[in-house]
Amino acid sequence: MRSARAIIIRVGERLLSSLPALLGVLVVTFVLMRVLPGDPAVFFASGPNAGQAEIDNLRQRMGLDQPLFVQLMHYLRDVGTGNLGNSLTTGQPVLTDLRQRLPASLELTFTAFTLAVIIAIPLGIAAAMRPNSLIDHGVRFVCTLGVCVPTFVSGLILIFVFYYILGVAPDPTGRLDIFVSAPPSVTSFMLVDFLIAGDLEGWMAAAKQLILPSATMALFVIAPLARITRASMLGVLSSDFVRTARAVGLSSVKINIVYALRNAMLPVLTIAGIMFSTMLGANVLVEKVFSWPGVGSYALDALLSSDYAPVQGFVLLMACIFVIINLVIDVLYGIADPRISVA
Amino acid sequence: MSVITLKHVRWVVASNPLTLVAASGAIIIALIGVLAPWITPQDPLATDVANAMQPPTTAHWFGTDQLGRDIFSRVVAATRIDLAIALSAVSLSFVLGAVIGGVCGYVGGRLDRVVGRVVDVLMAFPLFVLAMAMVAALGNRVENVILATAFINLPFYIRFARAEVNVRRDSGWVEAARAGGENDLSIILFFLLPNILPAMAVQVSLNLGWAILNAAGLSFIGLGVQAPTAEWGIMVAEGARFITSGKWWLVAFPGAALMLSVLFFNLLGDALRDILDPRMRT
Amino acid sequence: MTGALLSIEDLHVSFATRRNTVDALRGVTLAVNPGETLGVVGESGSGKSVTALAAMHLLDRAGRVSSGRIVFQGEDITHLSASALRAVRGSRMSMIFQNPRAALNPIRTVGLQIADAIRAHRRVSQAAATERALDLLRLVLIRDPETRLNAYPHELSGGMCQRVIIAMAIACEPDLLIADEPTTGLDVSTQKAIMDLIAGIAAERAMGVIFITHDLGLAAKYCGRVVVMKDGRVVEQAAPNKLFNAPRDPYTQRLVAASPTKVSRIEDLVVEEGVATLSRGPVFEQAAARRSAVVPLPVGERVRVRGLRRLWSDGRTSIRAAQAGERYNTIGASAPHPNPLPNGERERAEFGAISARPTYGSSPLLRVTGLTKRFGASTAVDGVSFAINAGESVGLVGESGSGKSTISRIVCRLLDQTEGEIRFDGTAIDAEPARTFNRSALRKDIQIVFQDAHDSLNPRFSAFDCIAHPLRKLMGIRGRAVLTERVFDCARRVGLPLELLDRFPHQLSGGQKARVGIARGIATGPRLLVLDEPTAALDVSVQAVILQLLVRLRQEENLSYLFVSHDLNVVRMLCDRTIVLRNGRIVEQGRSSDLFANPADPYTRDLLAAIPEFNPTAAVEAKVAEPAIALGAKRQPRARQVPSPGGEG
Amino acid sequence: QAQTRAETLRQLTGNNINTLDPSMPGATREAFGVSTSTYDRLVAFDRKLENGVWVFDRTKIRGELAESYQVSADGLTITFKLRDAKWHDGSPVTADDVKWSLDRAVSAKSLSAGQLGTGSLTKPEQFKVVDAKTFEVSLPKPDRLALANLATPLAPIINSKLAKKHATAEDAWAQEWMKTNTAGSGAYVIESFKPGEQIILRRNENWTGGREGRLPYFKRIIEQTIPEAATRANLIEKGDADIAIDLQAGDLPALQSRGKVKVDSTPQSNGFTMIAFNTRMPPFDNIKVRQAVAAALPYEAMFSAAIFKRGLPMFGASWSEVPNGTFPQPMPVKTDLEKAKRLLAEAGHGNGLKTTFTINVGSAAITEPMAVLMKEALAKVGIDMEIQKLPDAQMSTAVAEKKLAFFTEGSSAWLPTTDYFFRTFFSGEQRWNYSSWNNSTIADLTTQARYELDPEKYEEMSKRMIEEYLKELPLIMLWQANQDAVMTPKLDGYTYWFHRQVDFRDLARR
Ligand SMILES: Nc1ncnc2c1ncn2[C@@H]1O[C@H](COP(=O)(O)OP(=O)(O)OP(=O)(O)O)[C@@H](O)[C@H]1O
Ligand SMILES: Nc1ncnc2c1ncn2[C@@H]1O[C@H](COP(=O)(O)OP(=O)(O)OP(=O)(O)O)[C@@H](O)[C@H]1O
Ligand SMILES: [Mg+2]
Ligand SMILES: [Mg+2]
Repeated sequence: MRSARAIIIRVGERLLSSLPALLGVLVVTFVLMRVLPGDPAVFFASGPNAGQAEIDNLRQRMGLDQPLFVQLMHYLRDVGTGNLGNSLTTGQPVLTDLRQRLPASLELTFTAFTLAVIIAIPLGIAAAMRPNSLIDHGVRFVCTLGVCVPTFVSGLILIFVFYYILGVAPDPTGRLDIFVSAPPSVTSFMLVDFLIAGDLEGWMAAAKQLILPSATMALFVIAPLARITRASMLGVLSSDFVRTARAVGLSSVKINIVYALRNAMLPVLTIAGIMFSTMLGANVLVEKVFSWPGVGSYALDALLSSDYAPVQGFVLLMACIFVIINLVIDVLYGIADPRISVA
Repeated sequence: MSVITLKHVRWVVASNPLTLVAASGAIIIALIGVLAPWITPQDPLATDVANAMQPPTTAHWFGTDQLGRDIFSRVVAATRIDLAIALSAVSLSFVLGAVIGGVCGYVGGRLDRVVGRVVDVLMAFPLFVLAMAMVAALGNRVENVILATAFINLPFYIRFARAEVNVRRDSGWVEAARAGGENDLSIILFFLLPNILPAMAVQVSLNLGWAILNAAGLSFIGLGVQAPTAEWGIMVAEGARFITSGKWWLVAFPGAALMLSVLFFNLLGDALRDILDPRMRT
Repeated sequence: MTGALLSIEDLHVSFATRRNTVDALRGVTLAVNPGETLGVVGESGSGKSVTALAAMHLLDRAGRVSSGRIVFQGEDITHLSASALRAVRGSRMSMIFQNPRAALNPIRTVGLQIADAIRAHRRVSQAAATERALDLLRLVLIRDPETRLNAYPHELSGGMCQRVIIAMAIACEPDLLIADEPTTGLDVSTQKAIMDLIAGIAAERAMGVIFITHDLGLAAKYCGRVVVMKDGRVVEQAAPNKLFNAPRDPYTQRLVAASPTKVSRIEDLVVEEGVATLSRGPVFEQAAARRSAVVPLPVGERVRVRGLRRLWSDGRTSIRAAQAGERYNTIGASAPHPNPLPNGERERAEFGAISARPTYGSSPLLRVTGLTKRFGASTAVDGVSFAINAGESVGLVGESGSGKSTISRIVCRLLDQTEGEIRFDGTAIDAEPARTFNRSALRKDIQIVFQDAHDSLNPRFSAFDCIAHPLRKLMGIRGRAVLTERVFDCARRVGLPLELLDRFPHQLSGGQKARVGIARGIATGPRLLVLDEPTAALDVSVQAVILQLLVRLRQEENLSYLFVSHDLNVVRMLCDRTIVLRNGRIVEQGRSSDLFANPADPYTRDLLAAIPEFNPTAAVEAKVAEPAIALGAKRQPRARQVPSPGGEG
Repeated sequence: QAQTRAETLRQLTGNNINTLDPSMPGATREAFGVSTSTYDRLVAFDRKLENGVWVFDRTKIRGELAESYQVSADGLTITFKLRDAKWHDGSPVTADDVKWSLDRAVSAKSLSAGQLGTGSLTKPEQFKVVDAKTFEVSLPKPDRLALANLATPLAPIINSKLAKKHATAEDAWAQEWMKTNTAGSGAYVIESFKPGEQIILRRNENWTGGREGRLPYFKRIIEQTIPEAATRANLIEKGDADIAIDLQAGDLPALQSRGKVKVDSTPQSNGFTMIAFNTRMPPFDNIKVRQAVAAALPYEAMFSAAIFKRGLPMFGASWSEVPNGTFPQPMPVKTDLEKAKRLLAEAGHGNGLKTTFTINVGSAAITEPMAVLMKEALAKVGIDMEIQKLPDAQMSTAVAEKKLAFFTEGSSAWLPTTDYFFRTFFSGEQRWNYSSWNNSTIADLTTQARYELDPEKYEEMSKRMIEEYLKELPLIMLWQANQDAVMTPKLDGYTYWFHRQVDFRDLARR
């Protein structure tokens, strides 16, 4: 079997080879942010009666008075030493902000993703089992409906219906009901922390908060996931080895689950990985609508106020996650598919 | 794959009732888009503050908005601009992506590696944030919304075209074209690209809906098309603010228009896939 | 056929496709007795696989048994329930397929897959099943079975995969084994090993076998009785010796004739019916005539032909229908080669003349000196030198990967050589890099026909466009009328029915596509035509027609050929001289007749020996003489296996 | 839990609280709001009832950390007597702390220096410790805003011993530390602070700075950031939250009509929404063009469509002589298209002109409808107006750099005196001079009025400033929008403060 060492070497190689891309992301974001016509110093010096002196002072403190290239070099040096600068919007180091907010985003995305997978894969399989049947068309139609509504609309409608009218959902104001005390932070994932603390009531409260936003996000990815599943399953079901399995008389459960499904999941795995990182980067609007204290809404606020550091930090973070997810998928794929040579 | 007989199209349509719905829906939307100026009952821009926020009546089928403008007229008028945004954004990324990807896939080597790296960089970006930043940097005009939408789509098209061209690059008919006296450029433009067109057409159709949604998302953040242009995304984003006050018609009608068009484009993409490639249906 | 293990009675199977319904089987009747090995042969698309799959109830979702019966061990299994079927499949009747690698689950170890097959029918523990799987691997003679048990399919060679599949198929000791082209895609020696294995196991267990192939040699060697299929029907069945020595059905005759043997000549390959291929007369008759053409379209295609004909008669086709319609008659009337497929004494004489022709001219048309091509570190072609004279046909043979295609692409200026000199008609064409050779005046003088006819045609070009392309591009012909004239002319010369010109590649059969490729190759009137395995992807019968076409063209156009193939029989028949290539080096070259008669190099001798040869009489003799195969066969099944239909048993 | 809920106030806001130090450059208004409760200042404004709603009273200043204060007759010295107060850490508040705090305010690079400067508080030398409980501020001139400035959130009194512990060589005033920590004596103590999410405050049980020394009602305050206005409205209406002051004007009629909430509305008497011209940029350097635009604007329609008439119009007055010296006050501008056309023709733009009108993303809910109506109205007199919407940061940059020709903004003055308004908004090069209007008359008048102690002369000067403003019309005042505080019906004591934030100390639940 593949040795752990080979996997580690492969992981290392992949990480190394993604460094140029990360550097590219850094530089591009940096330049892009400077191209934005807004001047953060002006924006943030706009307290009552702030004058040119305040602006200049702020500009100097932010190093904005230096030539662009020098700024970039300083920035790269800072990033190299783990300093992502300070956010003017929150007044905190970006790294701290991101560290605090990333778990919220991850938890939300993860829940949404799990939800989507749980729904989409059985639907996709059902559709593939009877191609061109009513089920197939129905699945396709229903899934497609989900992609048609902008997330901010579906989010607001869900809030309106489930919170305001029906009153079954908790107030859409973040990760935890404000009157429920948060669990001692171990992993920063509410659901996990509550479990560790053994507080089931708290767990329920956190889970309830998650339902609406994650459903909003999930709606958007169910369709592509179901599609891929269906296509991949169809392909596998008509493949030679499934025919062989049939020819030797394996039971349909064995054929469909052990033979077809496992193979069909391989391409789904790849797509799902890409989808996860896209979701993480694209849940800006959902976070906004649900007041979710995640990195997306953080970046959005920063972007609109030309607050460079948080945006740069956010993009870098997303790029890193993108790399990591790809890597994880890669490794998973390598484990799931013996044809991929690990070395 | 290349010739689509009428009969085949009919078969596809018959085998999947949704296709017919999607096709006719898309045609109707396109027609509305083309005919918009002639079928709006009222000037979509004319305000009438005295009659603001009226629920649907016979005079205003879809009610009026905050400025007393006729929502029906605005929804109709918006069809054109939204189609224009979607079509031009997608065709821009399609054309650029196909050419860049095509050249890279064909030439390979260092160029391919460099472009591949750049595409990697782009893919690693949180794309919606990138679009926001672009519109913020360039100003929120229709052109820039289009540009941003096209840009964040570009890496996917490049990859797609690259991969498609790459698998065909060594095929016999490309060699045959060279033996027949074609040079590299004309092989890319007149042989390879036309061949990957059907596969990309499906992508295009699916992307049309996505482009509309993207524009709507930008509008929600305030970075969409500028006022007073009637555009579904803006109307939905503005209307969404009034859901709580019970002014449902502000969001419902433009929302429905947006949703239906995205739905039709998506279903149409599926249909195209069926028509263009009977074997591979995803 | 009472007491038959499996009997199929008047079976009709149809497929609902996107366009229409395809009748794949139109009344197949056959039976296999317990312990008997039944061979099924026939051209591609004749319904061999569909018959087997129907028996196993493994047809595609689109396929349907519309009438007929399938009786297995006395039980009608035509409409068996899914669960009952599962009990039959694997335990009483099993099947193995072509392309063994794809037939195994790529992400499951072979041991587990065999164990799965066992546990599907036997209530045994996983450990016991694994134990049994190991036994089976030993039985199918896999070396080092303990390790292989945990191997994934991709870690095994094709032959080993096929052995694993056989192990799975016989895991529950079925009474019938259906083998659908189990050796296609495997090399010659593996092919023999696998076939011997199947035969041995069948003999040992008195298992009935249906063996599907289109290699008559194999069928003759391993089968007690052979069924010939065509167009979804069984046209003839008999013991192999009888069948191949005295075929009754015209199709069988043609099949037998088209299979090259060590001694056959091109003109021997095809019998009468081939003549009808050529386009002549009015459109409708022509389409009707196609039904009996040498290259029969698969059933599905035929329906399309009808559709097209309707289009034609509607006058709706884009190919200038009216214009073309007229032309048919004139062509028919004034065609320079009204009967281009040779079948008379005249041709035979001419062929003789060709092979007897001495070396032409003093300065060769093409001279290649010290040609070397490296891909990175590996050397694909290593210092190859040869020459081709005007009008001469030179064969290039060698095993797969020996550099044949590389040489032909370099000669054609589609690829740059690393070293070496290439002179064409005295001009050093190696000076012009391949990338810009399209501008060279000599471009139109060197043309190529590719190995895979389908792959070599632009899917978006109609046959007409494919042929017209070099004319437009290299000859600068722009005028519609002139172009059409020239394209029609080319099509006519390769015997391509003109109404097919409007079709796109996917609407053409393999043979037709090959002709389009050749028509394109000769369109510019080249002096040297490189043919890179032009018949590799084709049926024997189609191959025969194409080979004859090549002979005729060469004669008419005074073409020089560089003919690449790994089928030595073909090269022997077609080429004046032969070059034997191995690992990019020439091991031997010389006049074909001499080389094949007295191969000097041991490698050439090996190549010649490995030819999967078909010699009806010899085959039957060999089979009879063959001793019982290993595996400690205790019974003497062979004697029973041949139902001795008055043969020379 | 029910118990705590009853004693907890939950406020919702759309914005971030980004610092605990109100003087930090970039501090948000919400941060000022929080700091009012965590820090005490020497003095505080009083409040009064106006139309049933409490409103701050600029004219009455009472002691906060000071027990009493004394202004010398010449107006040059202010002496403060400190209360017996304790810092949050329990140590006593001394005059040394006050000096350190005010020294910090005028010396450190922060927002405070600029603000206090408007009250002639500029140098540490002005601050003197008399004894442990007595403190003196001296002024170069009798500035009418000196005391008032000490009542703003930018003059917090800081526990200097605690702060100095966190000062460093580069950061002598502990600015870094104070962003996320407090060193105050205010009514509330920070329990937890998550910037951009929420802040939780706990009542300081030792606090004595309130009116009549009373403790605030609420034991706990939660201020949460909820970006979606609709969600904020939902929460209040459902009773899940207690108060929000930044809902959309458009939602209010519906909210009020359903009757589940109480709405306290007050015009922002120290603020205004206006349309600014860049008086140095063509075509608006021409007074006639500005007047033409003023005559073309659809005031009524804008007022009702943009803010649903929730505010005090600053247009449509009919006086010809300035009636009084308050500013802003309704101006005699009205829609008169004929006049507009005539003026345009006189200005040489008879065949129309093109211009771009800029609004920002953050205020688009209000300004976009306004802009659309303006576009339509201006088109009628031949002005082709394009609407440009900029992200807030870009807008402020462009405004500060004076690159915008024609735009809308809202602003407010903390210390609303007429001279302060004119000084801030109509002079110099600072960004608040939206129309880049420099007028020597105004410059003279503001310098004089600042130190003018005679109310009548001051009133006279104010009228002259307003006259000058009306003549040149550098910008068009539109209205003072309402501050609509939406709260659960049981909530009492809400006060409109000059900094436009909720002061938690005022509130109680019935
Ligand atoms: N799934 C299918 N759908 C439609 N037509 C089919 C399908 N499978 C087979 N056919 C048609 O049935 C006919 C018989 O096919 P079959 O595969 O049995 O041929 P074959 O004799 O096995 O050929 P080969 O030697 O190439 O394997 C062909 O015309 C083929 O086109
Ligand atoms: N583009 C290429 N890059 C690297 N190696 C190549 C390339 N083309 C061919 N080769 C290698 O060169 C050798 C000769 O290949 P070539 O295709 O000429 O063989 P061939 O004799 O035509 O084989 P076949 O009978 O399978 O067609 C092979 O080892 C092949 O792997
Ligand atoms: Mg077959
Ligand atoms: Mg080859």
